[in-house]
Amino acid sequence: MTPTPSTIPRLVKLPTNGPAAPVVTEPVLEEAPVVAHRQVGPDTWLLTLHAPVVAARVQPGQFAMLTLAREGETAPVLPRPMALYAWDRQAGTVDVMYRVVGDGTRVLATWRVGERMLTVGPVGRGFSLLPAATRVLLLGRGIGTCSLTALAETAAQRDIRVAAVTSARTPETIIGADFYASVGVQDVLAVHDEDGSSDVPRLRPRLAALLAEGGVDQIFVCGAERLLRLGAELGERFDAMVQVSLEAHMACGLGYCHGCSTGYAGLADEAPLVCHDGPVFQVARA
Amino acid sequence: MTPTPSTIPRLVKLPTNGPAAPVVTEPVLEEAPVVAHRQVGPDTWLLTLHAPVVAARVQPGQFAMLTLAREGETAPVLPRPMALYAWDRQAGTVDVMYRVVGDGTRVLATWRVGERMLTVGPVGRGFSLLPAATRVLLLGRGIGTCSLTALAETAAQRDIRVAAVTSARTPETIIGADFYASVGVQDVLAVHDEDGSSDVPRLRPRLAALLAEGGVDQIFVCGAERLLRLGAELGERFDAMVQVSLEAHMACGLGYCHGCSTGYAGLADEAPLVCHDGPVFQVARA
Amino acid sequence: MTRSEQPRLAVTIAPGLELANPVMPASGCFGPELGAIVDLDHLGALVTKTIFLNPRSGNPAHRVTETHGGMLNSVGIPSRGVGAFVDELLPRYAAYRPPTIVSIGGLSIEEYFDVADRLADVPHVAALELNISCPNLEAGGLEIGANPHHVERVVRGVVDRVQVPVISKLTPNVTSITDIARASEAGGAAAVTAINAIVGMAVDLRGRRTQLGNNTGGLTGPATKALALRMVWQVARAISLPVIGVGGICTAEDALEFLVVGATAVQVGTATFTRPDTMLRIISGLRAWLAREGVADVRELIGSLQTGPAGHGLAAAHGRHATLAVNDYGAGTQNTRRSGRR
Amino acid sequence: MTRSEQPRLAVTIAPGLELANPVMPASGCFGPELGAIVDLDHLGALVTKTIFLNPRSGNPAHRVTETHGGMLNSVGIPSRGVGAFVDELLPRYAAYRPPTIVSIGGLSIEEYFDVADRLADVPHVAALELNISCPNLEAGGLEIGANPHHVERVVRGVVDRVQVPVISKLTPNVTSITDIARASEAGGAAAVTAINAIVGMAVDLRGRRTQLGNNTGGLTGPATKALALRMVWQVARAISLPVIGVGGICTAEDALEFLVVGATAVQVGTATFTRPDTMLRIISGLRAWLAREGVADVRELIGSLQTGPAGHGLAAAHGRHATLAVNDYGAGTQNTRRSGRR
Ligand SMILES: Cc1cc2nc3c(=O)[nH]c(=O)nc-3n(C[C@H](O)[C@H](O)[C@H](O)COP(=O)(O)OP(=O)(O)OC[C@H]3O[C@@H](n4cnc5c(N)ncnc54)[C@H](O)[C@@H]3O)c2cc1C
Ligand SMILES: Cc1cc2nc3c(=O)[nH]c(=O)nc-3n(C[C@H](O)[C@H](O)[C@H](O)COP(=O)(O)OP(=O)(O)OC[C@H]3O[C@@H](n4cnc5c(N)ncnc54)[C@H](O)[C@@H]3O)c2cc1C
Ligand SMILES: Cc1cc2nc3c(=O)[nH]c(=O)nc-3n(C[C@H](O)[C@H](O)[C@H](O)COP(=O)(O)O)c2cc1C
Ligand SMILES: Cc1cc2nc3c(=O)[nH]c(=O)nc-3n(C[C@H](O)[C@H](O)[C@H](O)COP(=O)(O)O)c2cc1C
Ligand code: FES
Ligand code: FES
Repeated sequence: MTPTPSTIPRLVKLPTNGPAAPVVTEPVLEEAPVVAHRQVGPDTWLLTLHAPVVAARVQPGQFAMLTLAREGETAPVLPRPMALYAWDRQAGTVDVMYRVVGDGTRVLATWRVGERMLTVGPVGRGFSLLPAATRVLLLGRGIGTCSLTALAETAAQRDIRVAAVTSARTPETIIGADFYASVGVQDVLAVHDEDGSSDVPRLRPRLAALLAEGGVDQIFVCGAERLLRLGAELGERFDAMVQVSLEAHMACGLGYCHGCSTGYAGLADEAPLVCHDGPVFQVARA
Repeated sequence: MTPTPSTIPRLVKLPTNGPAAPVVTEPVLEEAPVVAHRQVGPDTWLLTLHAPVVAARVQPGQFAMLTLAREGETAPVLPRPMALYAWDRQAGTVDVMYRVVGDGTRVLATWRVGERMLTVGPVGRGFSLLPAATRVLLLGRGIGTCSLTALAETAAQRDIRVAAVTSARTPETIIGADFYASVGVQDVLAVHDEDGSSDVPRLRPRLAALLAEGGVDQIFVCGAERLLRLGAELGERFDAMVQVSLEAHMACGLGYCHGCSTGYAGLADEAPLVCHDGPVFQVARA
Repeated sequence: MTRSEQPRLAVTIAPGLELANPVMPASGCFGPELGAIVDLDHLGALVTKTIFLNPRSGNPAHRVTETHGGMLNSVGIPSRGVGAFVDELLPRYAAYRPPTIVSIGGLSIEEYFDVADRLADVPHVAALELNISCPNLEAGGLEIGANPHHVERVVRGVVDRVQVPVISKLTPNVTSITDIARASEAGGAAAVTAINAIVGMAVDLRGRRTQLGNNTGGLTGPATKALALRMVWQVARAISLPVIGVGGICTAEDALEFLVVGATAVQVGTATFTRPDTMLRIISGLRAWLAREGVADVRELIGSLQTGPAGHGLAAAHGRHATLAVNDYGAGTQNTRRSGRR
Repeated sequence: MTRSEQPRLAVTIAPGLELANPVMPASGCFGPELGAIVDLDHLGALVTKTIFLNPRSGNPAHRVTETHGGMLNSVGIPSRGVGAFVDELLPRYAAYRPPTIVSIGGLSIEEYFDVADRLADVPHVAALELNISCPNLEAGGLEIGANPHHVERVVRGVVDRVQVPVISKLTPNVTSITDIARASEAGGAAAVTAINAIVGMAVDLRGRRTQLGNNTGGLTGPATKALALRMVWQVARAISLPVIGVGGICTAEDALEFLVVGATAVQVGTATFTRPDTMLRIISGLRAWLAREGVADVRELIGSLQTGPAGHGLAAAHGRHATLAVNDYGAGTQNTRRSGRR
C-alpha cells in the first residue's frame, strides 16, 4: 500500500513548551455517578458525571475514557474516549455529548442516573489558546463539535472574540449552537447539508467576509476533513495558527498500549499517538 | 473413572405405550410476550408467558426451552430448560417459577412485561398418571417442586387423592405449598432443614403413617436424591410406581444435539437423553 | 436491480451441487427434530451429525456448558452407526427438499473408507462432509485432521469410493490451517468447510473440577467468530475450492462477513441453540441486506474483501457510516479525524 | 485459619523470583503511565511491552478494535529499541516496588540474543520473558514460536547470556502447545507464560474491508478464556516448570481458575483496558475469596483440579451450590437430578 498523494494539510504535534503549548494535567480514575442523562436530539445524548477531580483539572480539548461495562460485566471490553463537552468545576461535574452509532454508544445510552461509571480523565493534550489571541474561529462538524464547545467558553471568558461554525447533515443534528450562544460566542454559523449552507464553497466567502475586519489569530477544527482543509486555507490567508482534534480507536487512553496511532509511519519511528501526543495537533506551517 | 457402587435406584425410560406411557405432544416455537413477572420469594421469581399453543398442548412434567438472549443479543448463548409450573389453557398462558442461581437466571430476572421471549415447548416426556390411580404422593425439594405442581392440579381435578411433600432449606424458600393447597391437594407437608422436618428419618414415619390407610398408587419425585431414595423405598413398600424428573445441561431441548445425556453409558449404546427420553424416568422394579 | 426484484441467493458449493441459498446447519447442531418447529424446506442444505461405522455412546455428562460468548461441548459424537443411519435416520432427512450432506467420521483412516463404502450408492446423499477435525474424540479426530498427509489420504480414499462431492471439514486447532486445506485440495476434495470447534475448557471453581465430563470440549459460538473469519480468509486465498464458512455466525451480517472474506456458503451451529429459527432469520436477513444495498446476486460478495489500511489509516472503521469521507495521509504521518457520521 | 488472618498470596515463579502475589500485567497491556491512576506497588510484578533491538514503527491504523467478548489488536509492537528502553523507560519501572520482567522480541533468533546481551547486566531486570509468539509480526514472532527446535535454540541462547530467570511465552496458534512448552523446558527456561493472542480478523461489512490496518490481529479478552484455560492445563501437566497463566482473566475467580488448572501466577491484559484497576480488584478479590473459603495459602490451589465426570455425571455442574449432593450412577445408566440448590 503506498499512500496516495496527500490532499490534507500536514499535521505536527503541538509544542511541549512556550506560549503555544497546551496545559497538560495528570489523569485520575474516578467512579463517577451519573447525575443526569437525557436525549437531546436524534440519537444524541447528554451525559453528566460527577467526577470532581476530572472537572477540576480538565482543559479544553481533553477527553475522558469511559468504562461502559457495568460492574460485574465485561462488555464493552474497550472503554470509549469521549470529549468533555462542558464542565462545572464548582459542582464537580463534567458533560459528555455523544451520538449513538455502534454497540458501545448503544450500551452507554442505557446508563441510568445513580450508576457509577469508571472514568479516567482528563486525558490528552488539548487545544492551546495563545495568550495574545483576540479572535478565534471554531470549525466543527457533527458530534465533533463537542471537542470545541468548552474551548469556546474558555475563550469567551477571556474576552476573546469567537466565531463558531457548527455543521451537520440536517438541521436537527446540529450540535452546540445553543451552547455557543449561551457562553457568549459572537458569531454562530449553524449550517447543514440539506440547504447546502454547509458546502465549503458557500462557507468560504461567508467566513472570509466575517474575518475580513480584524482577522483571526487561531483556528480550531474538529470533525471533518473538509473543514480542516478550509481551516488550513483560512489560516494561511489570515496567518493564523490552525489546530485540529483527531480521533483513533483506543484501548488505554494513557499512551502505553500504542493502539491509537495516527497512521503508518514507515519503518523506524512510530507515528504520534492520538491519546498521548494529541488528540490535538497543529497544521504545519509551510 | 469407574463409577462407585450405586446408592440410588436404577432408572429406566417410561414406556412409549400402554397405560403408563406419558402423553407426548409436539413442541412449537412461540414468541411469547411476558404478561407477568414478579419476585415471589428469596431469589425466586414467577414468570408468566402468553404462549397459547404451548399452553394448549402441555402435559404435567413437560418443560419449555426459553431463549434468554434478547432480540439482537447473543448471550446467554444457550436457552434454559424450565419446568412449566402451571398453565391456563383458556388464557393461553404458562407459568415458570425459577430461582436465580447463575448467569442465565440472572438475565432471566431482568425480563420485563411486554418483552417477547422465544419459547419452545412443550418439550419432553412428562409424568404419566395411571388411569386407575386413586392416590398419589409427590416428593419435591426446592425449585424442583416446580415440576410437580401441575401434576398435583391435574390429579386433583381427576379426584385423585394427593399428598405432597415440599422440602426446602429454609421456611422462606419452600416452593408450592400455597399452590398445592389452592388446587385441592389434601395433605401438604411443607418441611425444611432449619427445624429438621425435612430429614428423611423424620419424614419417613410421617409418610408411612399417612399412607398406611389406603396406600398409594404412584409416587412422583423431583429435586433431591434423598427424596428419590425415599420414594423408591415407599414405592417398594406400597407397591407403587415411582417416577422422577431429571435435569441435565441442555442445548437444543429437542433430542438432536445429544448434550443432555443422563450419564456415561459405556462404549456402544448411548445413555438416554433427558430432553427426549425424559425428563421423567421411572424407578426400575426389582 | 429494482427494489421489487429479489436478490439471487443461489450458490454452488461443489460441482453439480447448487443450493437455493448459502445457509445450512453445522454438523451436530441439527437434526430433523428441528423440523417440528422450523420450516426446513427453506434451508440451503441439511447436514447430518457425524456418522461413524459402529454405534458409539459418546462422552459422560456434563456434555455442554456455557462460556463467555459461547459454549463448550464434549458430546463426543454418539452415533448409532452407519447402518441405523441409512435405515432409520436418512429417510427423515430425505423428507425435506434441501439436499442432505452427510458428515462422516472415523476412529481410523480405514473407518472413513468403510463408512464411505456403505454410503456410496445410497440415494439422498448429496455430498459427504469429512469430519477430520472433531476435537472430542480420543482417537481419530484431531490427529487425522492435524496431519496433512493423513488428510490427503483420507480425502483421496473417500473421493475414490463415492460419486458425490466430498467436503473436507478443517480443524482450527493447528499451526497452519492452509496446509490442511491444501492437503484436502490435493486429495480431491470438492470443497472445504472451516472451522470446527476450538478445544477449550471450563472450571467449576468451588468444586475445583472440570465442568465437562470429558474435561475439555469444543468451544463454539460468537466468541470464535474472529478466529473463524481469519481462517476462512486464509483458506479461501490458499486454495481454489469453494469454502463453507462456519464459526460464531449468528446474524445475516455475520454470514455476509464470511462471504466477503471468501466463503461461498455458511453453516450455523451454536446460534441455532440460542434461537431455533436462526437460519431462517439469516436467510431473510441476507435477502433484505442485499436488496437494501442493491446487490443483485449474493455471489458478488464472495471474496470481495479489500485489505490493508483504508484511505490509508482512519476510514476503515465503520461501514455503517454511509458517507464515510476518504481520509488520506498527510505528507507527514498524521491522519485527520473521520468525518463520516458528523 | 481464623477469619482475621490474611491468606498468604506470595508465589515463586522462578528460582529466586518470589512475588508478593500472583497478579501481574500482560506484556503490551501495561506501562508506567498506568501508575498515574493505579497504585502499581501492589502488583506481584511489572511486565514491559516487548522490546526489540532497534526502533520499529508498528502497524498502520486501525490497530485495535472490539469484537464479541474481546478485542483484536494489530499494534505490531512499535519499539524505541533496547537502548532507549534501558536509558529512558526502565528507570520509570524501577521507581516501583514490584520486580520488573522485561519482555523481549526479535525478528530473527539472533536479535533475541542481541537484546539479551544488551540487558544482561542491567540492574532492575528481574527476569526476561521471551515473546516468541507475537502473531502480528511479519517476520519472527509466530514462526519462531511455532517451531520447537527454534524455540529451544532461542531459549537456550538467551539463558546462556543472562543471569536472571528466562520465561518463555507460548503462542496458542499451534497444533501442540505442549511441544512448545517442552522445547522451552529443554532450552532451560525457568517458567513459561501461556498464552499469547490468537490470530483473528474483523470485517467492516459495509466497506467490505478489514477492520485492522494489518488485516489480521491478536484476539484477546474474555472470549479466549476457555482456550487459554485448556492450554494452561495441558502445559502445566506436560512440564515441571511454573506456568504463568494469561488469557481473558477479568476477575479473581478467573485468576483462581487458572491457578486450579495449574498456573502459579497470572497476567492480566485486556481487562486492564476495560477497567484500569482490574489487577488491584483481582488481588483484593483473591484475598477475600481465600479468606471466605478458608484457604490459608493461595499455593494450595495450584493444580488442584479434579478431572473426569463428577459424582459420575451430574454433580460437576456448579460449585456455587455449596451443599451439592453426591450423585451416583444407577446400576443402569441414569443419574438423578442434582439437588444442591433445592
Ligand atoms: C478523543 C476522542 C474524543 C471523542 N469524543 C466523542 C464525543 O464527544 N462524542 C461522541 O459521540 N464520540 C466521540 N468520540 C468517538 C467515540 O469514542 C466512539 O468510539 C464512537 O462514537 C463510536 O461509537 P461506538 O463506540 O458506539 O462504536 P462501536 O461500533 O461500538 O465501536 C467499535 C470499535 O471502534 C472504535 N471506534 C469506532 N468509531 C470510533 C471513533 N469515531 N473514534 C474512536 N474509536 C472509534 C471503538 O472505540 C471500538 O473499539 C471520540 C473519540 C476520540 C478518540
Ligand atoms: C427439565 C428441566 C426443568 C427445569 N426446571 C426448572 C425450574 O422450573 N426452575 C428453575 O429454577 N430451574 C429449572 N431447571 C434448571 C434451569 O434450567 C437452569 O439451568 C438452572 O436453574 C441454572 O441456572 P442458570 O442458568 O442461572 O445457571 P448458569 O450458571 O447460567 O448455567 C451455566 C450452564 O449450566 C447449565 N445448568 C446449570 N445448572 C443447571 C441445572 N440445574 N439444570 C440444567 N442445566 C443447568 C445451564 O443450562 C448452562 O448451560 C430445569 C432444568 C431442566 C433440565
Ligand atoms: C453440540 C455440538 C455438536 C457438534 N457436533 C459436531 C459433529 O458431530 N461433527 C462436526 O463436524 N462438527 C460438530 N460440531 C461443530 C460444528 O459443526 C461447528 O463446526 C462449530 O460448532 C462451529 O460453529 P458455530 O460457532 O456456529 O457453532 C458440533 C458443535 C456443537 C456445538
Ligand atoms: C494491545 C495489546 C498489545 C499486546 N502486546 C504484546 C507484546 O508486546 N508482547 C507480548 O508478549 N504480548 C502482547 N500482547 C498479548 C498479551 O500480553 C496477552 O498475552 C494477551 O493479551 C492475552 O491476555 P488477555 O486476554 O488478558 O488480554 C498484547 C495484547 C494486547 C491486547
Ligand atoms: S489508546 Fe493506548 S496508547 Fe493511545
Ligand atoms: S438438549 Fe439437545 S439432545 Fe437433549
